[in-house]
Amino acid sequence: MSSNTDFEPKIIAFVCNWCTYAGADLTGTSRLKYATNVKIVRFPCTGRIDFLLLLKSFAQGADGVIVSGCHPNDCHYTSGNFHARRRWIAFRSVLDLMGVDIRRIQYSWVSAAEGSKWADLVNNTVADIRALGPYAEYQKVADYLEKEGYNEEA
Amino acid sequence: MSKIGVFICHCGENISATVDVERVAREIGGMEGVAHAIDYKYMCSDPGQTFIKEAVKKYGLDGVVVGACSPRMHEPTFRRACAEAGLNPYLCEMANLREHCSWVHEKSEETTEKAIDLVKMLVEKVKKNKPLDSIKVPVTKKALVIGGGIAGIQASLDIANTGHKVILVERDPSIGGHMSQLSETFPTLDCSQCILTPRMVEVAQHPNIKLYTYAELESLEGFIGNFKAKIRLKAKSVNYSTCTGCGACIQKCPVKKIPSEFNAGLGTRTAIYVPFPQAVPNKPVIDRVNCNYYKRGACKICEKTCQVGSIEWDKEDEIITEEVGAVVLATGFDVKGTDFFPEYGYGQYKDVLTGLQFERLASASGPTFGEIRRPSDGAVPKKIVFIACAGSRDPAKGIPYCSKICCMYTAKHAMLYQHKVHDGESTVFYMDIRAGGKNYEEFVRRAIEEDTVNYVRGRVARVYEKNGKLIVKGVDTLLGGEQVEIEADMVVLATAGVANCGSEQLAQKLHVSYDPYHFFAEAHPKLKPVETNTAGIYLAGACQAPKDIPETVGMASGAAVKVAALFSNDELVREPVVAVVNRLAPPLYSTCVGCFMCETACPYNAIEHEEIKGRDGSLIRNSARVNQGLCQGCGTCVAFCRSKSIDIQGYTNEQVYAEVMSLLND
Amino acid sequence: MKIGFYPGCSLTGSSREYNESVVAVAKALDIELIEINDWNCCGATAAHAMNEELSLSLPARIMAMAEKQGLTEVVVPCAACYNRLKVTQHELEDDTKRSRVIDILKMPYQGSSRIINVLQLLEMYGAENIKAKITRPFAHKVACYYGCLLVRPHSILKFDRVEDPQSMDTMIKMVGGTTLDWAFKTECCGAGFSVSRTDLVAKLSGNILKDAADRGAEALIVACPMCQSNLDMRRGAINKTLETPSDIPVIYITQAIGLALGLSAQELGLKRHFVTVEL
Amino acid sequence: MKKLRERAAELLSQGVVSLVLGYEEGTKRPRPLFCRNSVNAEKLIFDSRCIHNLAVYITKKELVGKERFAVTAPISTLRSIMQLFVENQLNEEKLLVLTVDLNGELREFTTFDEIAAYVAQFELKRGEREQELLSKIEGMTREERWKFWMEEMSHCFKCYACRSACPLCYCSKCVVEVNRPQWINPWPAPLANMEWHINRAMHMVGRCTACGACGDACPIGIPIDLITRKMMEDMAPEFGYIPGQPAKQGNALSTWKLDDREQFIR
Repeated sequence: MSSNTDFEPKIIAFVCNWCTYAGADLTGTSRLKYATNVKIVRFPCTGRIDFLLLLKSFAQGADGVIVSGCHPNDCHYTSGNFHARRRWIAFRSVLDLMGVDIRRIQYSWVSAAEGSKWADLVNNTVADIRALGPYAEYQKVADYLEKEGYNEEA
Repeated sequence: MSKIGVFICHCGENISATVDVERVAREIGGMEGVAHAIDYKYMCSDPGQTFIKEAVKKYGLDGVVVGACSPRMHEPTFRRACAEAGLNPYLCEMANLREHCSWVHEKSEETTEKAIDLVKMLVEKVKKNKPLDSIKVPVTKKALVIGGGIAGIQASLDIANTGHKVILVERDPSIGGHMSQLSETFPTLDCSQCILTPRMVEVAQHPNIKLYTYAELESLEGFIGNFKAKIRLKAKSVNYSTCTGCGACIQKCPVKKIPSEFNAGLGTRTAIYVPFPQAVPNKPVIDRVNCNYYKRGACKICEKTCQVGSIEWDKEDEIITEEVGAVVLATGFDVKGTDFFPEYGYGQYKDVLTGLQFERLASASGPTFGEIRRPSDGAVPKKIVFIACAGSRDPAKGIPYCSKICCMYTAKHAMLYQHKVHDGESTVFYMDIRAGGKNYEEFVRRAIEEDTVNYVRGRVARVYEKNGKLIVKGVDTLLGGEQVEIEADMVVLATAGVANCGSEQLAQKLHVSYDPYHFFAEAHPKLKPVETNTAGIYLAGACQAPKDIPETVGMASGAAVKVAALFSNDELVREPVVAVVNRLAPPLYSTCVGCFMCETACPYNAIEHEEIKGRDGSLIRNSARVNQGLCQGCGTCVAFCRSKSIDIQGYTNEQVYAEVMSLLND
Repeated sequence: MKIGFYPGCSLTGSSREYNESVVAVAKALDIELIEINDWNCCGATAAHAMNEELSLSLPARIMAMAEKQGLTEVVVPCAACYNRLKVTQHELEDDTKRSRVIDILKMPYQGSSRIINVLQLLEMYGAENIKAKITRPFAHKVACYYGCLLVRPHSILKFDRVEDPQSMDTMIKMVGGTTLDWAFKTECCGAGFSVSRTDLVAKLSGNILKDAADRGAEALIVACPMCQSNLDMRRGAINKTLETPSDIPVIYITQAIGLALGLSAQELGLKRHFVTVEL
Repeated sequence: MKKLRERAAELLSQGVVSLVLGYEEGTKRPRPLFCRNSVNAEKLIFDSRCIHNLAVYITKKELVGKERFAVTAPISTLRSIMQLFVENQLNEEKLLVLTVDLNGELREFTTFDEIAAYVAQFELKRGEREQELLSKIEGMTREERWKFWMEEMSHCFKCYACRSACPLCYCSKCVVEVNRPQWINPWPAPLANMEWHINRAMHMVGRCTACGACGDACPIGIPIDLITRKMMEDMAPEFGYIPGQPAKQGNALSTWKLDDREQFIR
């Protein structure tokens, strides 16, 4: 683990527009600081977040992923987060069965009022992923042949 | 190849202080498909917007990315600018360089690199954006106001006076709310009833207002401009069209010992009752929980008394449906009871009161006709202690916020007490005196200086009863932490203002957000204080946070203007962020195979079955179709679709895929 | 009915009568108390303020010993010990603290034993039995004094109401007594200054006694050796602070119950008090 | 078996159905028989070796909605048929389902409810092979599982036989054929293989009835049926359904409960 001190994890956050995106906005308005490693992709709702996007993130070199939306009962669309929660239960189970490292996906509920929770979530996740090290295991698989294919396509 | 224009904002120094904006513009300018990239001090300013408009024309841009603040702030601004320059507004996206980057990171290489990545991500997204047309929906020009306190009354009157219909729903048998319970109001000490009741009557008589008392919202479906509200009219057991409101039934009702809600439990009422003499409507309802007939099957004295035969024993709750275009939430607040305070006796001491109970004691229409008397023995208290911040500003009690009105009403209570009991002695224990407001500070000074109220800065640790007195043990923190012990005859707790009971359930029915204390959440703490995150639903008064009467009335008028503005057009333009099921050329017609998983997933019942038929009329396949009027654009269906046959405009699979890829492909 | 038993040092020294009455009442109610082997001090005295690791390790060892003996429930009559054990159990829910303490103890600790005080013991396992076995109703008007350690901090102990507890009152009413509604149930008796500032102890304990006396209490009922010794042993000093000297006896809840069950003053250790008990 | 042949011949000759989908003897094991006349009905067999899941054919556009046909279905096929009903893929009026019960009696079903009542008697259990392999996998650490599957997947050459054999893979355009964006590359490569199988498992959550057809179809014997089977077993208690008993209450993934587990959510 000592070799990971220089390692800057790449983390993508998939968040819903109404709660977590707004919560992260509040983190900004409150001028709370957090690590630069996380980049946010905005979705209308956690219900929109396709599990394939999470897989593609790891394939493309992400070391960790954050998925966050509204707390139960707070969904702007009533139940998108409940659907998402179920999908995540199943997805975690599939990944774990296949031996994918599910510690690298951090799920969370961050409301529009929880600016400081967002900062903590980012900082904690960055620390966790840093401790886990780069997700070389998955990226090694991704690099094989896949690069060729990608270039061809491009 | 795309021709995308990128505009990086300094936001004064808000972004440029930590992000090297020039480098961002330079590097993005080198990206494939980017035709033009600049940075400027204030992109949202008039000259800033002009830069965008000119660039759209000059370079023939087919996409715009503005790297500035949160899209939740200025997306509409920049999209409008693009539209004015002739570019489809949905080809404009924002990269959040302020809230998600410059404000949360220190100035560093990494911060600038993150900013570049964020802009890149949106450039890649915009490349996949498609021009979209706004969806136009008709607006039902009728408003629903929930809650008939001063906020609901004011909002209803203001909307009604613009010429639009209003439906006002009140849970209790009368409108009036907490304001009708108050004795006098700060800072002028004018009688609350005197200023409120004329407005209550105006509501009842207004041709544009339909009042439903003793009614609650059952459910709300639909969306801005097109809500469908189901309202439960609770059975009053009295026929209002024949009842004359003579009150004979009330006189004769044998069940007389029910604690009166209006008097905050200090007085009693009958089972058939009008909450207070000035009630609107001034006709009784039967409280079925306490009525002898409903409890035991016998009595019916009121029926015998009623000369017009208005009692309806078998009346059942009725549910009506109203179509409305906007909703104003004005459900108000509640105060904690004395039983919330273990240290002040768990509510077991009769002479420990809440501020609201003291209002009733001080009110001329109250149980003691305005004389301050102890509930326990009816004696006039000679020594009275007021405890401010009872529960409020106390994280240990789960109420870290300031209830805002207590400092003022406590000063008023002490003043009223001194006016009524000339030889009385009053003490106020306070944490800070918060008297911000026109003539407020002067009012408190008057209490202290003219009415000689003894203000002690400190907390009260304990109140207990001994020999008919209430022993108040506190501390005076201004005099070196001296312990203070007062033998009082009455203690009044300025208990915390909290969200009204049922507010959480109501919020969930309406799909509006609420804060950790169950107060409804405004869309923006400063700039959108009366809107909620749900379009078409507005807030008025203390259901958003504790507030005093002037502020409540101001907010109610604000909400009314929002509703009037919405109703000023026949059609409402909606964002085209909706789901679409693909349609293809024959023989495929659509890749949708009609498993209808999306149908169970949709929270809005927006998925319809469509039979795709060939030229000969034979059924080719069943496919899903989205009702664009009902779809709210959550996209849950999209993530469920195995064959990717359904997609959501504005967040298409191609767009989000491109975003994710751009973040990782170096 | 078998249950673990941690007497602690007070019960073997200054509060022997508490021990005697707990054991006698348990026996009368067919509860078998199994003393924890080789138990040690809970650290209630100085340790908990001076050294965090020590303050957690001492009670943790007691509970680890209990676990080793397979005791799933342990009754701790002394309120101070009860408080220390409960607080430690709570603190050790934290993984880092727990592993540190296990490291110090060199023994496994799960935190699985349930720690209960005497009132809980009587409530859970004795109530029905007590009702059936009352031979001499405890027909006295008494003031139940809980002190601070039994109910605070409420967030951890989760026992009874913090400002106006009721469990002892319920128990006394069950054996035929009447209880005062009074204000000093959880006021401080001054035990923290028991040695260093006896003048303060006298004043604080005096306030308690005075209110009980004013309201006509025949006795004070306690469940804490510290409270008992302050109110009883220091009565001389206390009386100097009071206008009217008080001769109200201070007895343990187990003694009151024991009397109702017909146990003798001798068995219950009632002769050991400084203020004569004639009930 | 005799009764089945007689009934099939009867159905065909009377014109009740125009096709009976069943099994006949093959070179090594029984193979599907598309029986369109009563003479051919003599070839029909039905025994424990008939495991080919014929439900895979009944959603084909050549059959669906055009004619009324019968299908002979052992218990695993019945489960697939039920799930297809749940997913609105079948028309009760155009389908007749035949099976032979444990007593050798011929049973006929025309509705979902009739099948459901019959299938309810049978509990879905792991077979010896599944038990052995799954307990081996369950005993592995995460790293071992990853290695195990990577090794297995490295043989996959993306023939998509698993997809073709599965009665529930009836999409007219599979996600690997979607190219805007190209979520999963269609050719064989370690990543594309892994993504395909994870994707297949996710698409099967709450739907798979563990007929095992995908595993049987795999030409190189990757135990891919275990992935969807294990998911079915694990998710059933989680989402409150009975494995192998599809119910018309909406798909497990597109419904939810307020108290769904969420301790993994921070």
